[in-house]
Amino acid sequence: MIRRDLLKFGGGAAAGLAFTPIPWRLLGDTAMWSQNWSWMPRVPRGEVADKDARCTLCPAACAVKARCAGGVPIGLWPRESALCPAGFVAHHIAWHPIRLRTCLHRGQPAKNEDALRAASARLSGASGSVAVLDLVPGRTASLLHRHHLAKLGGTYLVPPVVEGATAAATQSLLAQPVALAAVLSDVKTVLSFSTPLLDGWAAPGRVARPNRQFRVIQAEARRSRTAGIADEWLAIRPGSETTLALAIAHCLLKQLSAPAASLDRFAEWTRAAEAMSPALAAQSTGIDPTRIEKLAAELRREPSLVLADGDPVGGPLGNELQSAAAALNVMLGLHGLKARPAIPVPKDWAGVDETPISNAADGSISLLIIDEPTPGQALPWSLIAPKLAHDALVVALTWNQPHFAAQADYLVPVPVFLEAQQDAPAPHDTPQAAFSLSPALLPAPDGVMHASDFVARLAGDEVAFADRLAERIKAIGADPKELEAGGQWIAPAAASTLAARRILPPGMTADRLLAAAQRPAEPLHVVAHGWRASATSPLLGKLWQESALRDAPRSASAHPATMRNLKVVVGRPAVLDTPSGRLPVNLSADENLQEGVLALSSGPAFTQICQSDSSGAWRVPGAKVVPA
Amino acid sequence: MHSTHLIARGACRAPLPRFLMWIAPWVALFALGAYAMFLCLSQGLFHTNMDNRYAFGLWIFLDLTVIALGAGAFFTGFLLYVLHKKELKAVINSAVVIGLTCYSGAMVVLAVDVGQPLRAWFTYYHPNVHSMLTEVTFCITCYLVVLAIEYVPMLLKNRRLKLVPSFLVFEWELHKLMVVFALIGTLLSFFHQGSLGGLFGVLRGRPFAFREGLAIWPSTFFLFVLSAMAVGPSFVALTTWMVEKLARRPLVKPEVYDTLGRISGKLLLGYVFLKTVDTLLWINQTAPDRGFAAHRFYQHSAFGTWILFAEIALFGLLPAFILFQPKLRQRRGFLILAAVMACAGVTLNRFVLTIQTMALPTLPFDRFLSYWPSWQEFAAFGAIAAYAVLVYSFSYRYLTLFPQEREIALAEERS
Amino acid sequence: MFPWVYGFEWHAGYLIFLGVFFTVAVVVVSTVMLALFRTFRDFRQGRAAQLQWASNFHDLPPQHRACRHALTGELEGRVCEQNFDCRECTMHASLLAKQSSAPACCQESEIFGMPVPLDRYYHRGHTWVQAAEDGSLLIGLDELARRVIGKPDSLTLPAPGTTLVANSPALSLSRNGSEVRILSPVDGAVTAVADPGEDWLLRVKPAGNFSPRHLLSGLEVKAWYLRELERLQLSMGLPEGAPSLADGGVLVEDVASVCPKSQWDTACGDLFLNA
Amino acid sequence: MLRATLIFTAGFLASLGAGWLALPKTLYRTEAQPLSFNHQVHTGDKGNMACEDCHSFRENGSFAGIPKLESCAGCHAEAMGETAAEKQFVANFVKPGREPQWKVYARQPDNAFFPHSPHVKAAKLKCEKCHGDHGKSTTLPLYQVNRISGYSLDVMGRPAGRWGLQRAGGMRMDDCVACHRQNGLSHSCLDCHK
Amino acid sequence: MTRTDKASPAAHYAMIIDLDRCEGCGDCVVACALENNVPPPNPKATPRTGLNWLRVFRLEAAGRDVFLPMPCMQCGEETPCQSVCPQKAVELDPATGIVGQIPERCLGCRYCMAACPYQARVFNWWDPQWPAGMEQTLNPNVSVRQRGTVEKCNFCHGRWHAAIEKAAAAGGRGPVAYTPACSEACPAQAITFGDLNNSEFAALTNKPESFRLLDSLGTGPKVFYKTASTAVRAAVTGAAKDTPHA
Repeated sequence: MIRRDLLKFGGGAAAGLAFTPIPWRLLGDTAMWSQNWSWMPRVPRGEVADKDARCTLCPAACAVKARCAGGVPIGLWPRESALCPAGFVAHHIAWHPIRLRTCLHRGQPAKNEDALRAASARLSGASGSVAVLDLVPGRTASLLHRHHLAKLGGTYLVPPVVEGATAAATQSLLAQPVALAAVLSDVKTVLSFSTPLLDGWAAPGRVARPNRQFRVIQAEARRSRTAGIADEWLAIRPGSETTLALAIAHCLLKQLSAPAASLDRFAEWTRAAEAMSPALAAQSTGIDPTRIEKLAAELRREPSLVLADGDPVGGPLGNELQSAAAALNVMLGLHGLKARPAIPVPKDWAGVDETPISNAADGSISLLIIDEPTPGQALPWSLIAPKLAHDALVVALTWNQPHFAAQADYLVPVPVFLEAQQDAPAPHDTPQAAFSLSPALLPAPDGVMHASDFVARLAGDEVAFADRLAERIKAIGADPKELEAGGQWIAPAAASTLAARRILPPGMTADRLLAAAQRPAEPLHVVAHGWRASATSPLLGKLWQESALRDAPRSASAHPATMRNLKVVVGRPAVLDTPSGRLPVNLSADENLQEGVLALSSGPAFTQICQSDSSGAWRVPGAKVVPA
Repeated sequence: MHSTHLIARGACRAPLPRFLMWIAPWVALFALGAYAMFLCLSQGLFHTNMDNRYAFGLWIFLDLTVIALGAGAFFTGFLLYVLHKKELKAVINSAVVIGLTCYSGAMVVLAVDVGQPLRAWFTYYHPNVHSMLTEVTFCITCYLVVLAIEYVPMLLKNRRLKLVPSFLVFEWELHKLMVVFALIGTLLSFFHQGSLGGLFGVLRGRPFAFREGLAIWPSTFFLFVLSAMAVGPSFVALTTWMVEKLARRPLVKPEVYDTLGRISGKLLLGYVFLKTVDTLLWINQTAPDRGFAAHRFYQHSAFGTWILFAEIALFGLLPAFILFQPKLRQRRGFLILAAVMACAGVTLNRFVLTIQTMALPTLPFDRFLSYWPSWQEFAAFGAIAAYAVLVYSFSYRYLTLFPQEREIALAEERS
Repeated sequence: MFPWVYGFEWHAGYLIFLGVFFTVAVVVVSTVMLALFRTFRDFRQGRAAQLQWASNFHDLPPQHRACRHALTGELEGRVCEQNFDCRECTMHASLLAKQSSAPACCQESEIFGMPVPLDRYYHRGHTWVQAAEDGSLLIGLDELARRVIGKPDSLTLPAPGTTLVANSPALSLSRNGSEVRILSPVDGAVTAVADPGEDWLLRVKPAGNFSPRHLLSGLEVKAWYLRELERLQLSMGLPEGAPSLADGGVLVEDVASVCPKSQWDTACGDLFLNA
Repeated sequence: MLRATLIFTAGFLASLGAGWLALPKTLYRTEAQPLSFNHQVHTGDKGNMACEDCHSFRENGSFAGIPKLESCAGCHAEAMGETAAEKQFVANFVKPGREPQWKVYARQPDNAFFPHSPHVKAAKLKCEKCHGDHGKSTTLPLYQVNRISGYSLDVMGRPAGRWGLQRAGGMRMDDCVACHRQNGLSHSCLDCHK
Repeated sequence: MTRTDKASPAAHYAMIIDLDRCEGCGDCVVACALENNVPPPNPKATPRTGLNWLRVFRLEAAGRDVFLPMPCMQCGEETPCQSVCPQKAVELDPATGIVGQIPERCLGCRYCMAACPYQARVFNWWDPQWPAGMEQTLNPNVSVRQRGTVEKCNFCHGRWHAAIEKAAAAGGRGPVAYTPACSEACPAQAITFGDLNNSEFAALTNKPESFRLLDSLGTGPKVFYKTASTAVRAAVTGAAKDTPHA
């Protein structure tokens, strides 16, 4: 009988329950709970205030308005001109998942002092010398590195110039030794050889449509973002940019007046140009001769500029092309190129001068210190490896953990953007040199050490970077208060007119130009392109992972015909197999590409597999695509 | 008191081991599906392959189909209690069990399909009366209660429960009032079957699915009700035939099949006619007025015009014709074939309205997208099918679903 | 949903929608409540047992619900609609009037070797009633029932003083695992219980004057017994070729021990009208 | 039959008791404030300060809410009165400069946007209208959080069975909507939700 | 809801997007995600399951790439999503004309996503997660949505709230002017935002070269597109049959 009683009691309780608030409160409160889960983040509650600041991730040094909540920056908004997508979310670097926060020795946690001790031990060692590879030259920290290296007797290495390569190449042709900047606002037409002019070059604000007063003719093998929105896209065969440049020079020679003839090495240049007639060039570039002649006439008719800068990930386009572009600029009257005055430096900071990494002697470096302060830099290890001695110690002063994790013995964390007062690298595309500071809005995590302090301590100099920065500001004569408030010191423009002394740099012969022009394209020509700022914040995944606006990293595309003879099925995972490494890619077909071209969108991964060829361009010889 | 005393006297059922053998695979499928549902509820709906374009996927399509097939419950009840078609007394219990399992299964899947099931009661507390989904939610839950109430008498007639006097008397009194529940069931089902169709007919933003109609109800509202009523009896006949095959003994008299077939045939013919009229109206007037030429809906390879022909002619007209002819209808093979085709026709109609609507682009620069459900989606619905079969198997074993079974057995014994 | 909830709109559509919902809810709930109320009322009025019997009777297959006049061939194939309660049956009343006098037949009769005394009335549930001199009634199991049940494992008799209702279970016995309930033929209160060995089981004081209108007597009993033997054979489902009673065998003394358990359970169910 | 109804009603009463008496007590978790603060002393005749002196508006119109430690430390660098609470405040918070982690009664959920300036500056509402007589309280009331939903009692839900115990004023959605309705102001979802 | 606020008349915010200026740089997409606390992509997210309140479509017209930013159109007439939401989680706000999506009321049935002709609604398929510490950089004026709810562009309604608070601080009332994140971020000023009630902004919308997408469906969208090139307009409105790729 008990069981039946229990059932009756239970029935009564259940009936009564409906008349109590228990079921209704449970319904209500569980629904409220579903909007208030403990693992959901809470929004900050402090005062929302804007603070004027400067973004110092790249030479453009855009003016930003840092919106802060309770003192923590929650967004960077444009103040004067526009920002690039990374500019909005640069404040996320401090919390980026790959951010390096503690010193690592071969993956094991260590202390900065251990790295210092190991480095100074290696310094006192006999063989080889110390070198600092500065991935972002032109900052105050760079000047300090060169100053300390003078004391240590080391060399200051800089990566090959990618953005601003044409300006650098033209610089060596000038009469007066002055830094050059390509200024787009002074030209009517820009012929760009595979340069991501409208896509990643510093501030989109300056090249966005309404401010753009110049026509863009993009000569590129791939229908890149710039090619898609340029006024005209010359779909040339891969690697045939130099041929086109020489063909244009050929036409210009016929229509050109005498003055350029007086430059030395002009004969060498004419010998190379004459050899490349438009008809001959048409076969290898795929552009019909009449278009080449019309193009040359267009360039000559109004002030125009020829650009051959590379892609931040794809690397420089080769010395021959850069010299050809520089020569064309000289023939066209150096329009759009301005002398850029240097930013004053304190007198007692004399230091060694910059040596491009390719010029360093092989096996000469026993202690290499790499300074990688901000995201967006990529350098193939194949450029560095031969320069190191067999037992070289590599210390990477970097903001992130994975890039040099495999190669560096020590990884030392450095303060990132907004964690310490830092200045922007020297601008490369504005006529006037400018100096600007990013404020310190965030507390730097402990265990973080400024890169220049590390090198200073090595050289026995105990002055902290902040004081050095103040010293420099005093030398420049700018008002520190105004700089902290997001102001910018601009050097007075140098009034000198430019005159070219020669048309080809020493050592650049006609045969090298013609050889580069006729170099047979590899069976599979890998054209890498990347997006310099993709590593700034995980939120940028909105552009390539959660939308098809930008190509996702490791996505490759080729012409359907190429896909067929690569015997690879679209959608099936595939691997880009190269002599120096394998890279998993996901393939897609794109009719706009030329045959035999594999357009690869990639971040730093490409730099692991590419090599620098004789002309300094980053190529992937002998690449094959195989199903995974 | 061992288990034979749960089975009604005179009903010979399989011995327990064989019954366990029969339910074992279904229990396994149920467990797998329950795990899939747990994954979706505890971690999130990324376990399905649905995305921002395919907001509705396999689950909504199968929900619509299962509820359309479950319409046998309300329509058989309506025919029996209101139109007094006495021979359907033989299948009413089976129809109610099918209806209950279909509806409760659909509700469970909807609870998993919804992103925040804890807030499901918001639709009651803050109803938006203009939305067809509010109407569906209200009516399906009410009708689920009515079905449960219709299931209670069967439960109370179980041999063990019958011994409790109050149960049997309550069952007797409730059975006398069953006509009230049949009427309410018909009212509720008319509205929610219709609103399930209205769900897609009102979508101004989806010209493929949008239909003009009567007052606030698009034409798909009435087409869905009619098709559900047409397919209900066929599905009841189909399930009864399957149970007879599994039980290897006749359970209902032949005229039951004939009645179900006849009614289903007549309604199916009416449905096909109205569906054709509606489609022509849609092709020539509704879609073009809204700036979408109807042929563009069928230019994508996956869903060509064959799907329209299959839905209306092959699976609509043909079964209607078979069920309409008494000669053909007598042949059990033809009747079952027609029933299967009718069910397939309604399933295809639901598929077209859910999946094809999602697949077609509305913006000129958007693309036709396809979608393939994940294993979790299949498993979750497998669990619902398994749940339905299990509930039906246990009901068939321990409750009397087919009152004529004993009578037929004795009659056969005599001959 | 309710006027005090944020977002309640006082528009026609809103009110109609909620109106329909609430009416449907009220109708469903009130119908269930009505059924519950009627159940309580039935219990209070004591009609529960009779309703239980009506519900069980409703579930019997038509073959087991043959009318008493169909047994004797007067009304061919008629199925009883009155739950075997001929007292209210109009058809029975009219047939009785036609039969002026019941022919008195011999006291003793024997069917297939089974003694069936005709001096008493028989209930379709195989119990017999005999009016004793002092006005009380004796109730016992008839011969067919005794043979089918044989020696029951347990027998539970109602204690003296419990009231019996016609056609509702009076006593129950169980044999090899399955339980059988014997229906009471009359209304009345149990006055005495027989000690074992007696051929009667209960002595009952009838409620009101006892009328045997719904019980079988005389010629009907013989026709009824023949039909019951045939029914027993059907529900036992003997395999085709086995010797059936029709070719002259005598029902074995204890059927339960012979026939397999499930068939015996079905047979008892049919015989004693336990749906 | 009687015995059955007796047991049934026993069950019925048991669940009623659980619902109306046990639930209100167990549903809310009470948390203590970091220290007991006496509003009466500050706003009464002793301190005669106005609400705005501590709970002030910033210049850009946003509301500063609970004052930070340094505005308290302005007067309380040293213990001014003799109450134990103030000594404890100065010793544990002012001296070490540790910010007290107040549990804010009026903390609206993240999805609700309540700007003070339209209500206080434009509509000229008194603080008591919503916060009740919190300004005259001598001790801080217990901070009650709903165990399931995690919202404070002052902001979400009326506790059944706690008549008389709940504080005056109204910072719940119903109170806001009622006030907006009385003053003919719009109260559509986006007005207050973010 | 009932429009009883006599004091501040309704605003009808609208947006004009100049297709000739947009070059697909993605500033607007990042700024929108930053302003509205949209979580960074889940490792398994794809363009079809991603959370983007504003998507930029890429088309080809006359051989050149054309980019089309697609926020929510804030449909004014017969708002498709509002009429289908079973529990009124979607509401055309009478004060601003913005179609509000209240995540606390949304139970994730996704019927509004099926109803929207512009597919401008996205669903939280995953639990939103931020790298450790990054939740300090969330925008206080916007709440974080839970997994299982739908979300959409609401013309940066958090900024409308901030503008209302600032106006009230100065004692003002009435419709406020503010700029949504995408309009502020665009390097080419391709996105102009304004109130249809003030005449010169409204005049911009009825210029011949400005048009609306799918206005044959009669949902009254409030985002106007503008282009001088007939080829671009044909590609966008589907007159010409280009091969679209999303």
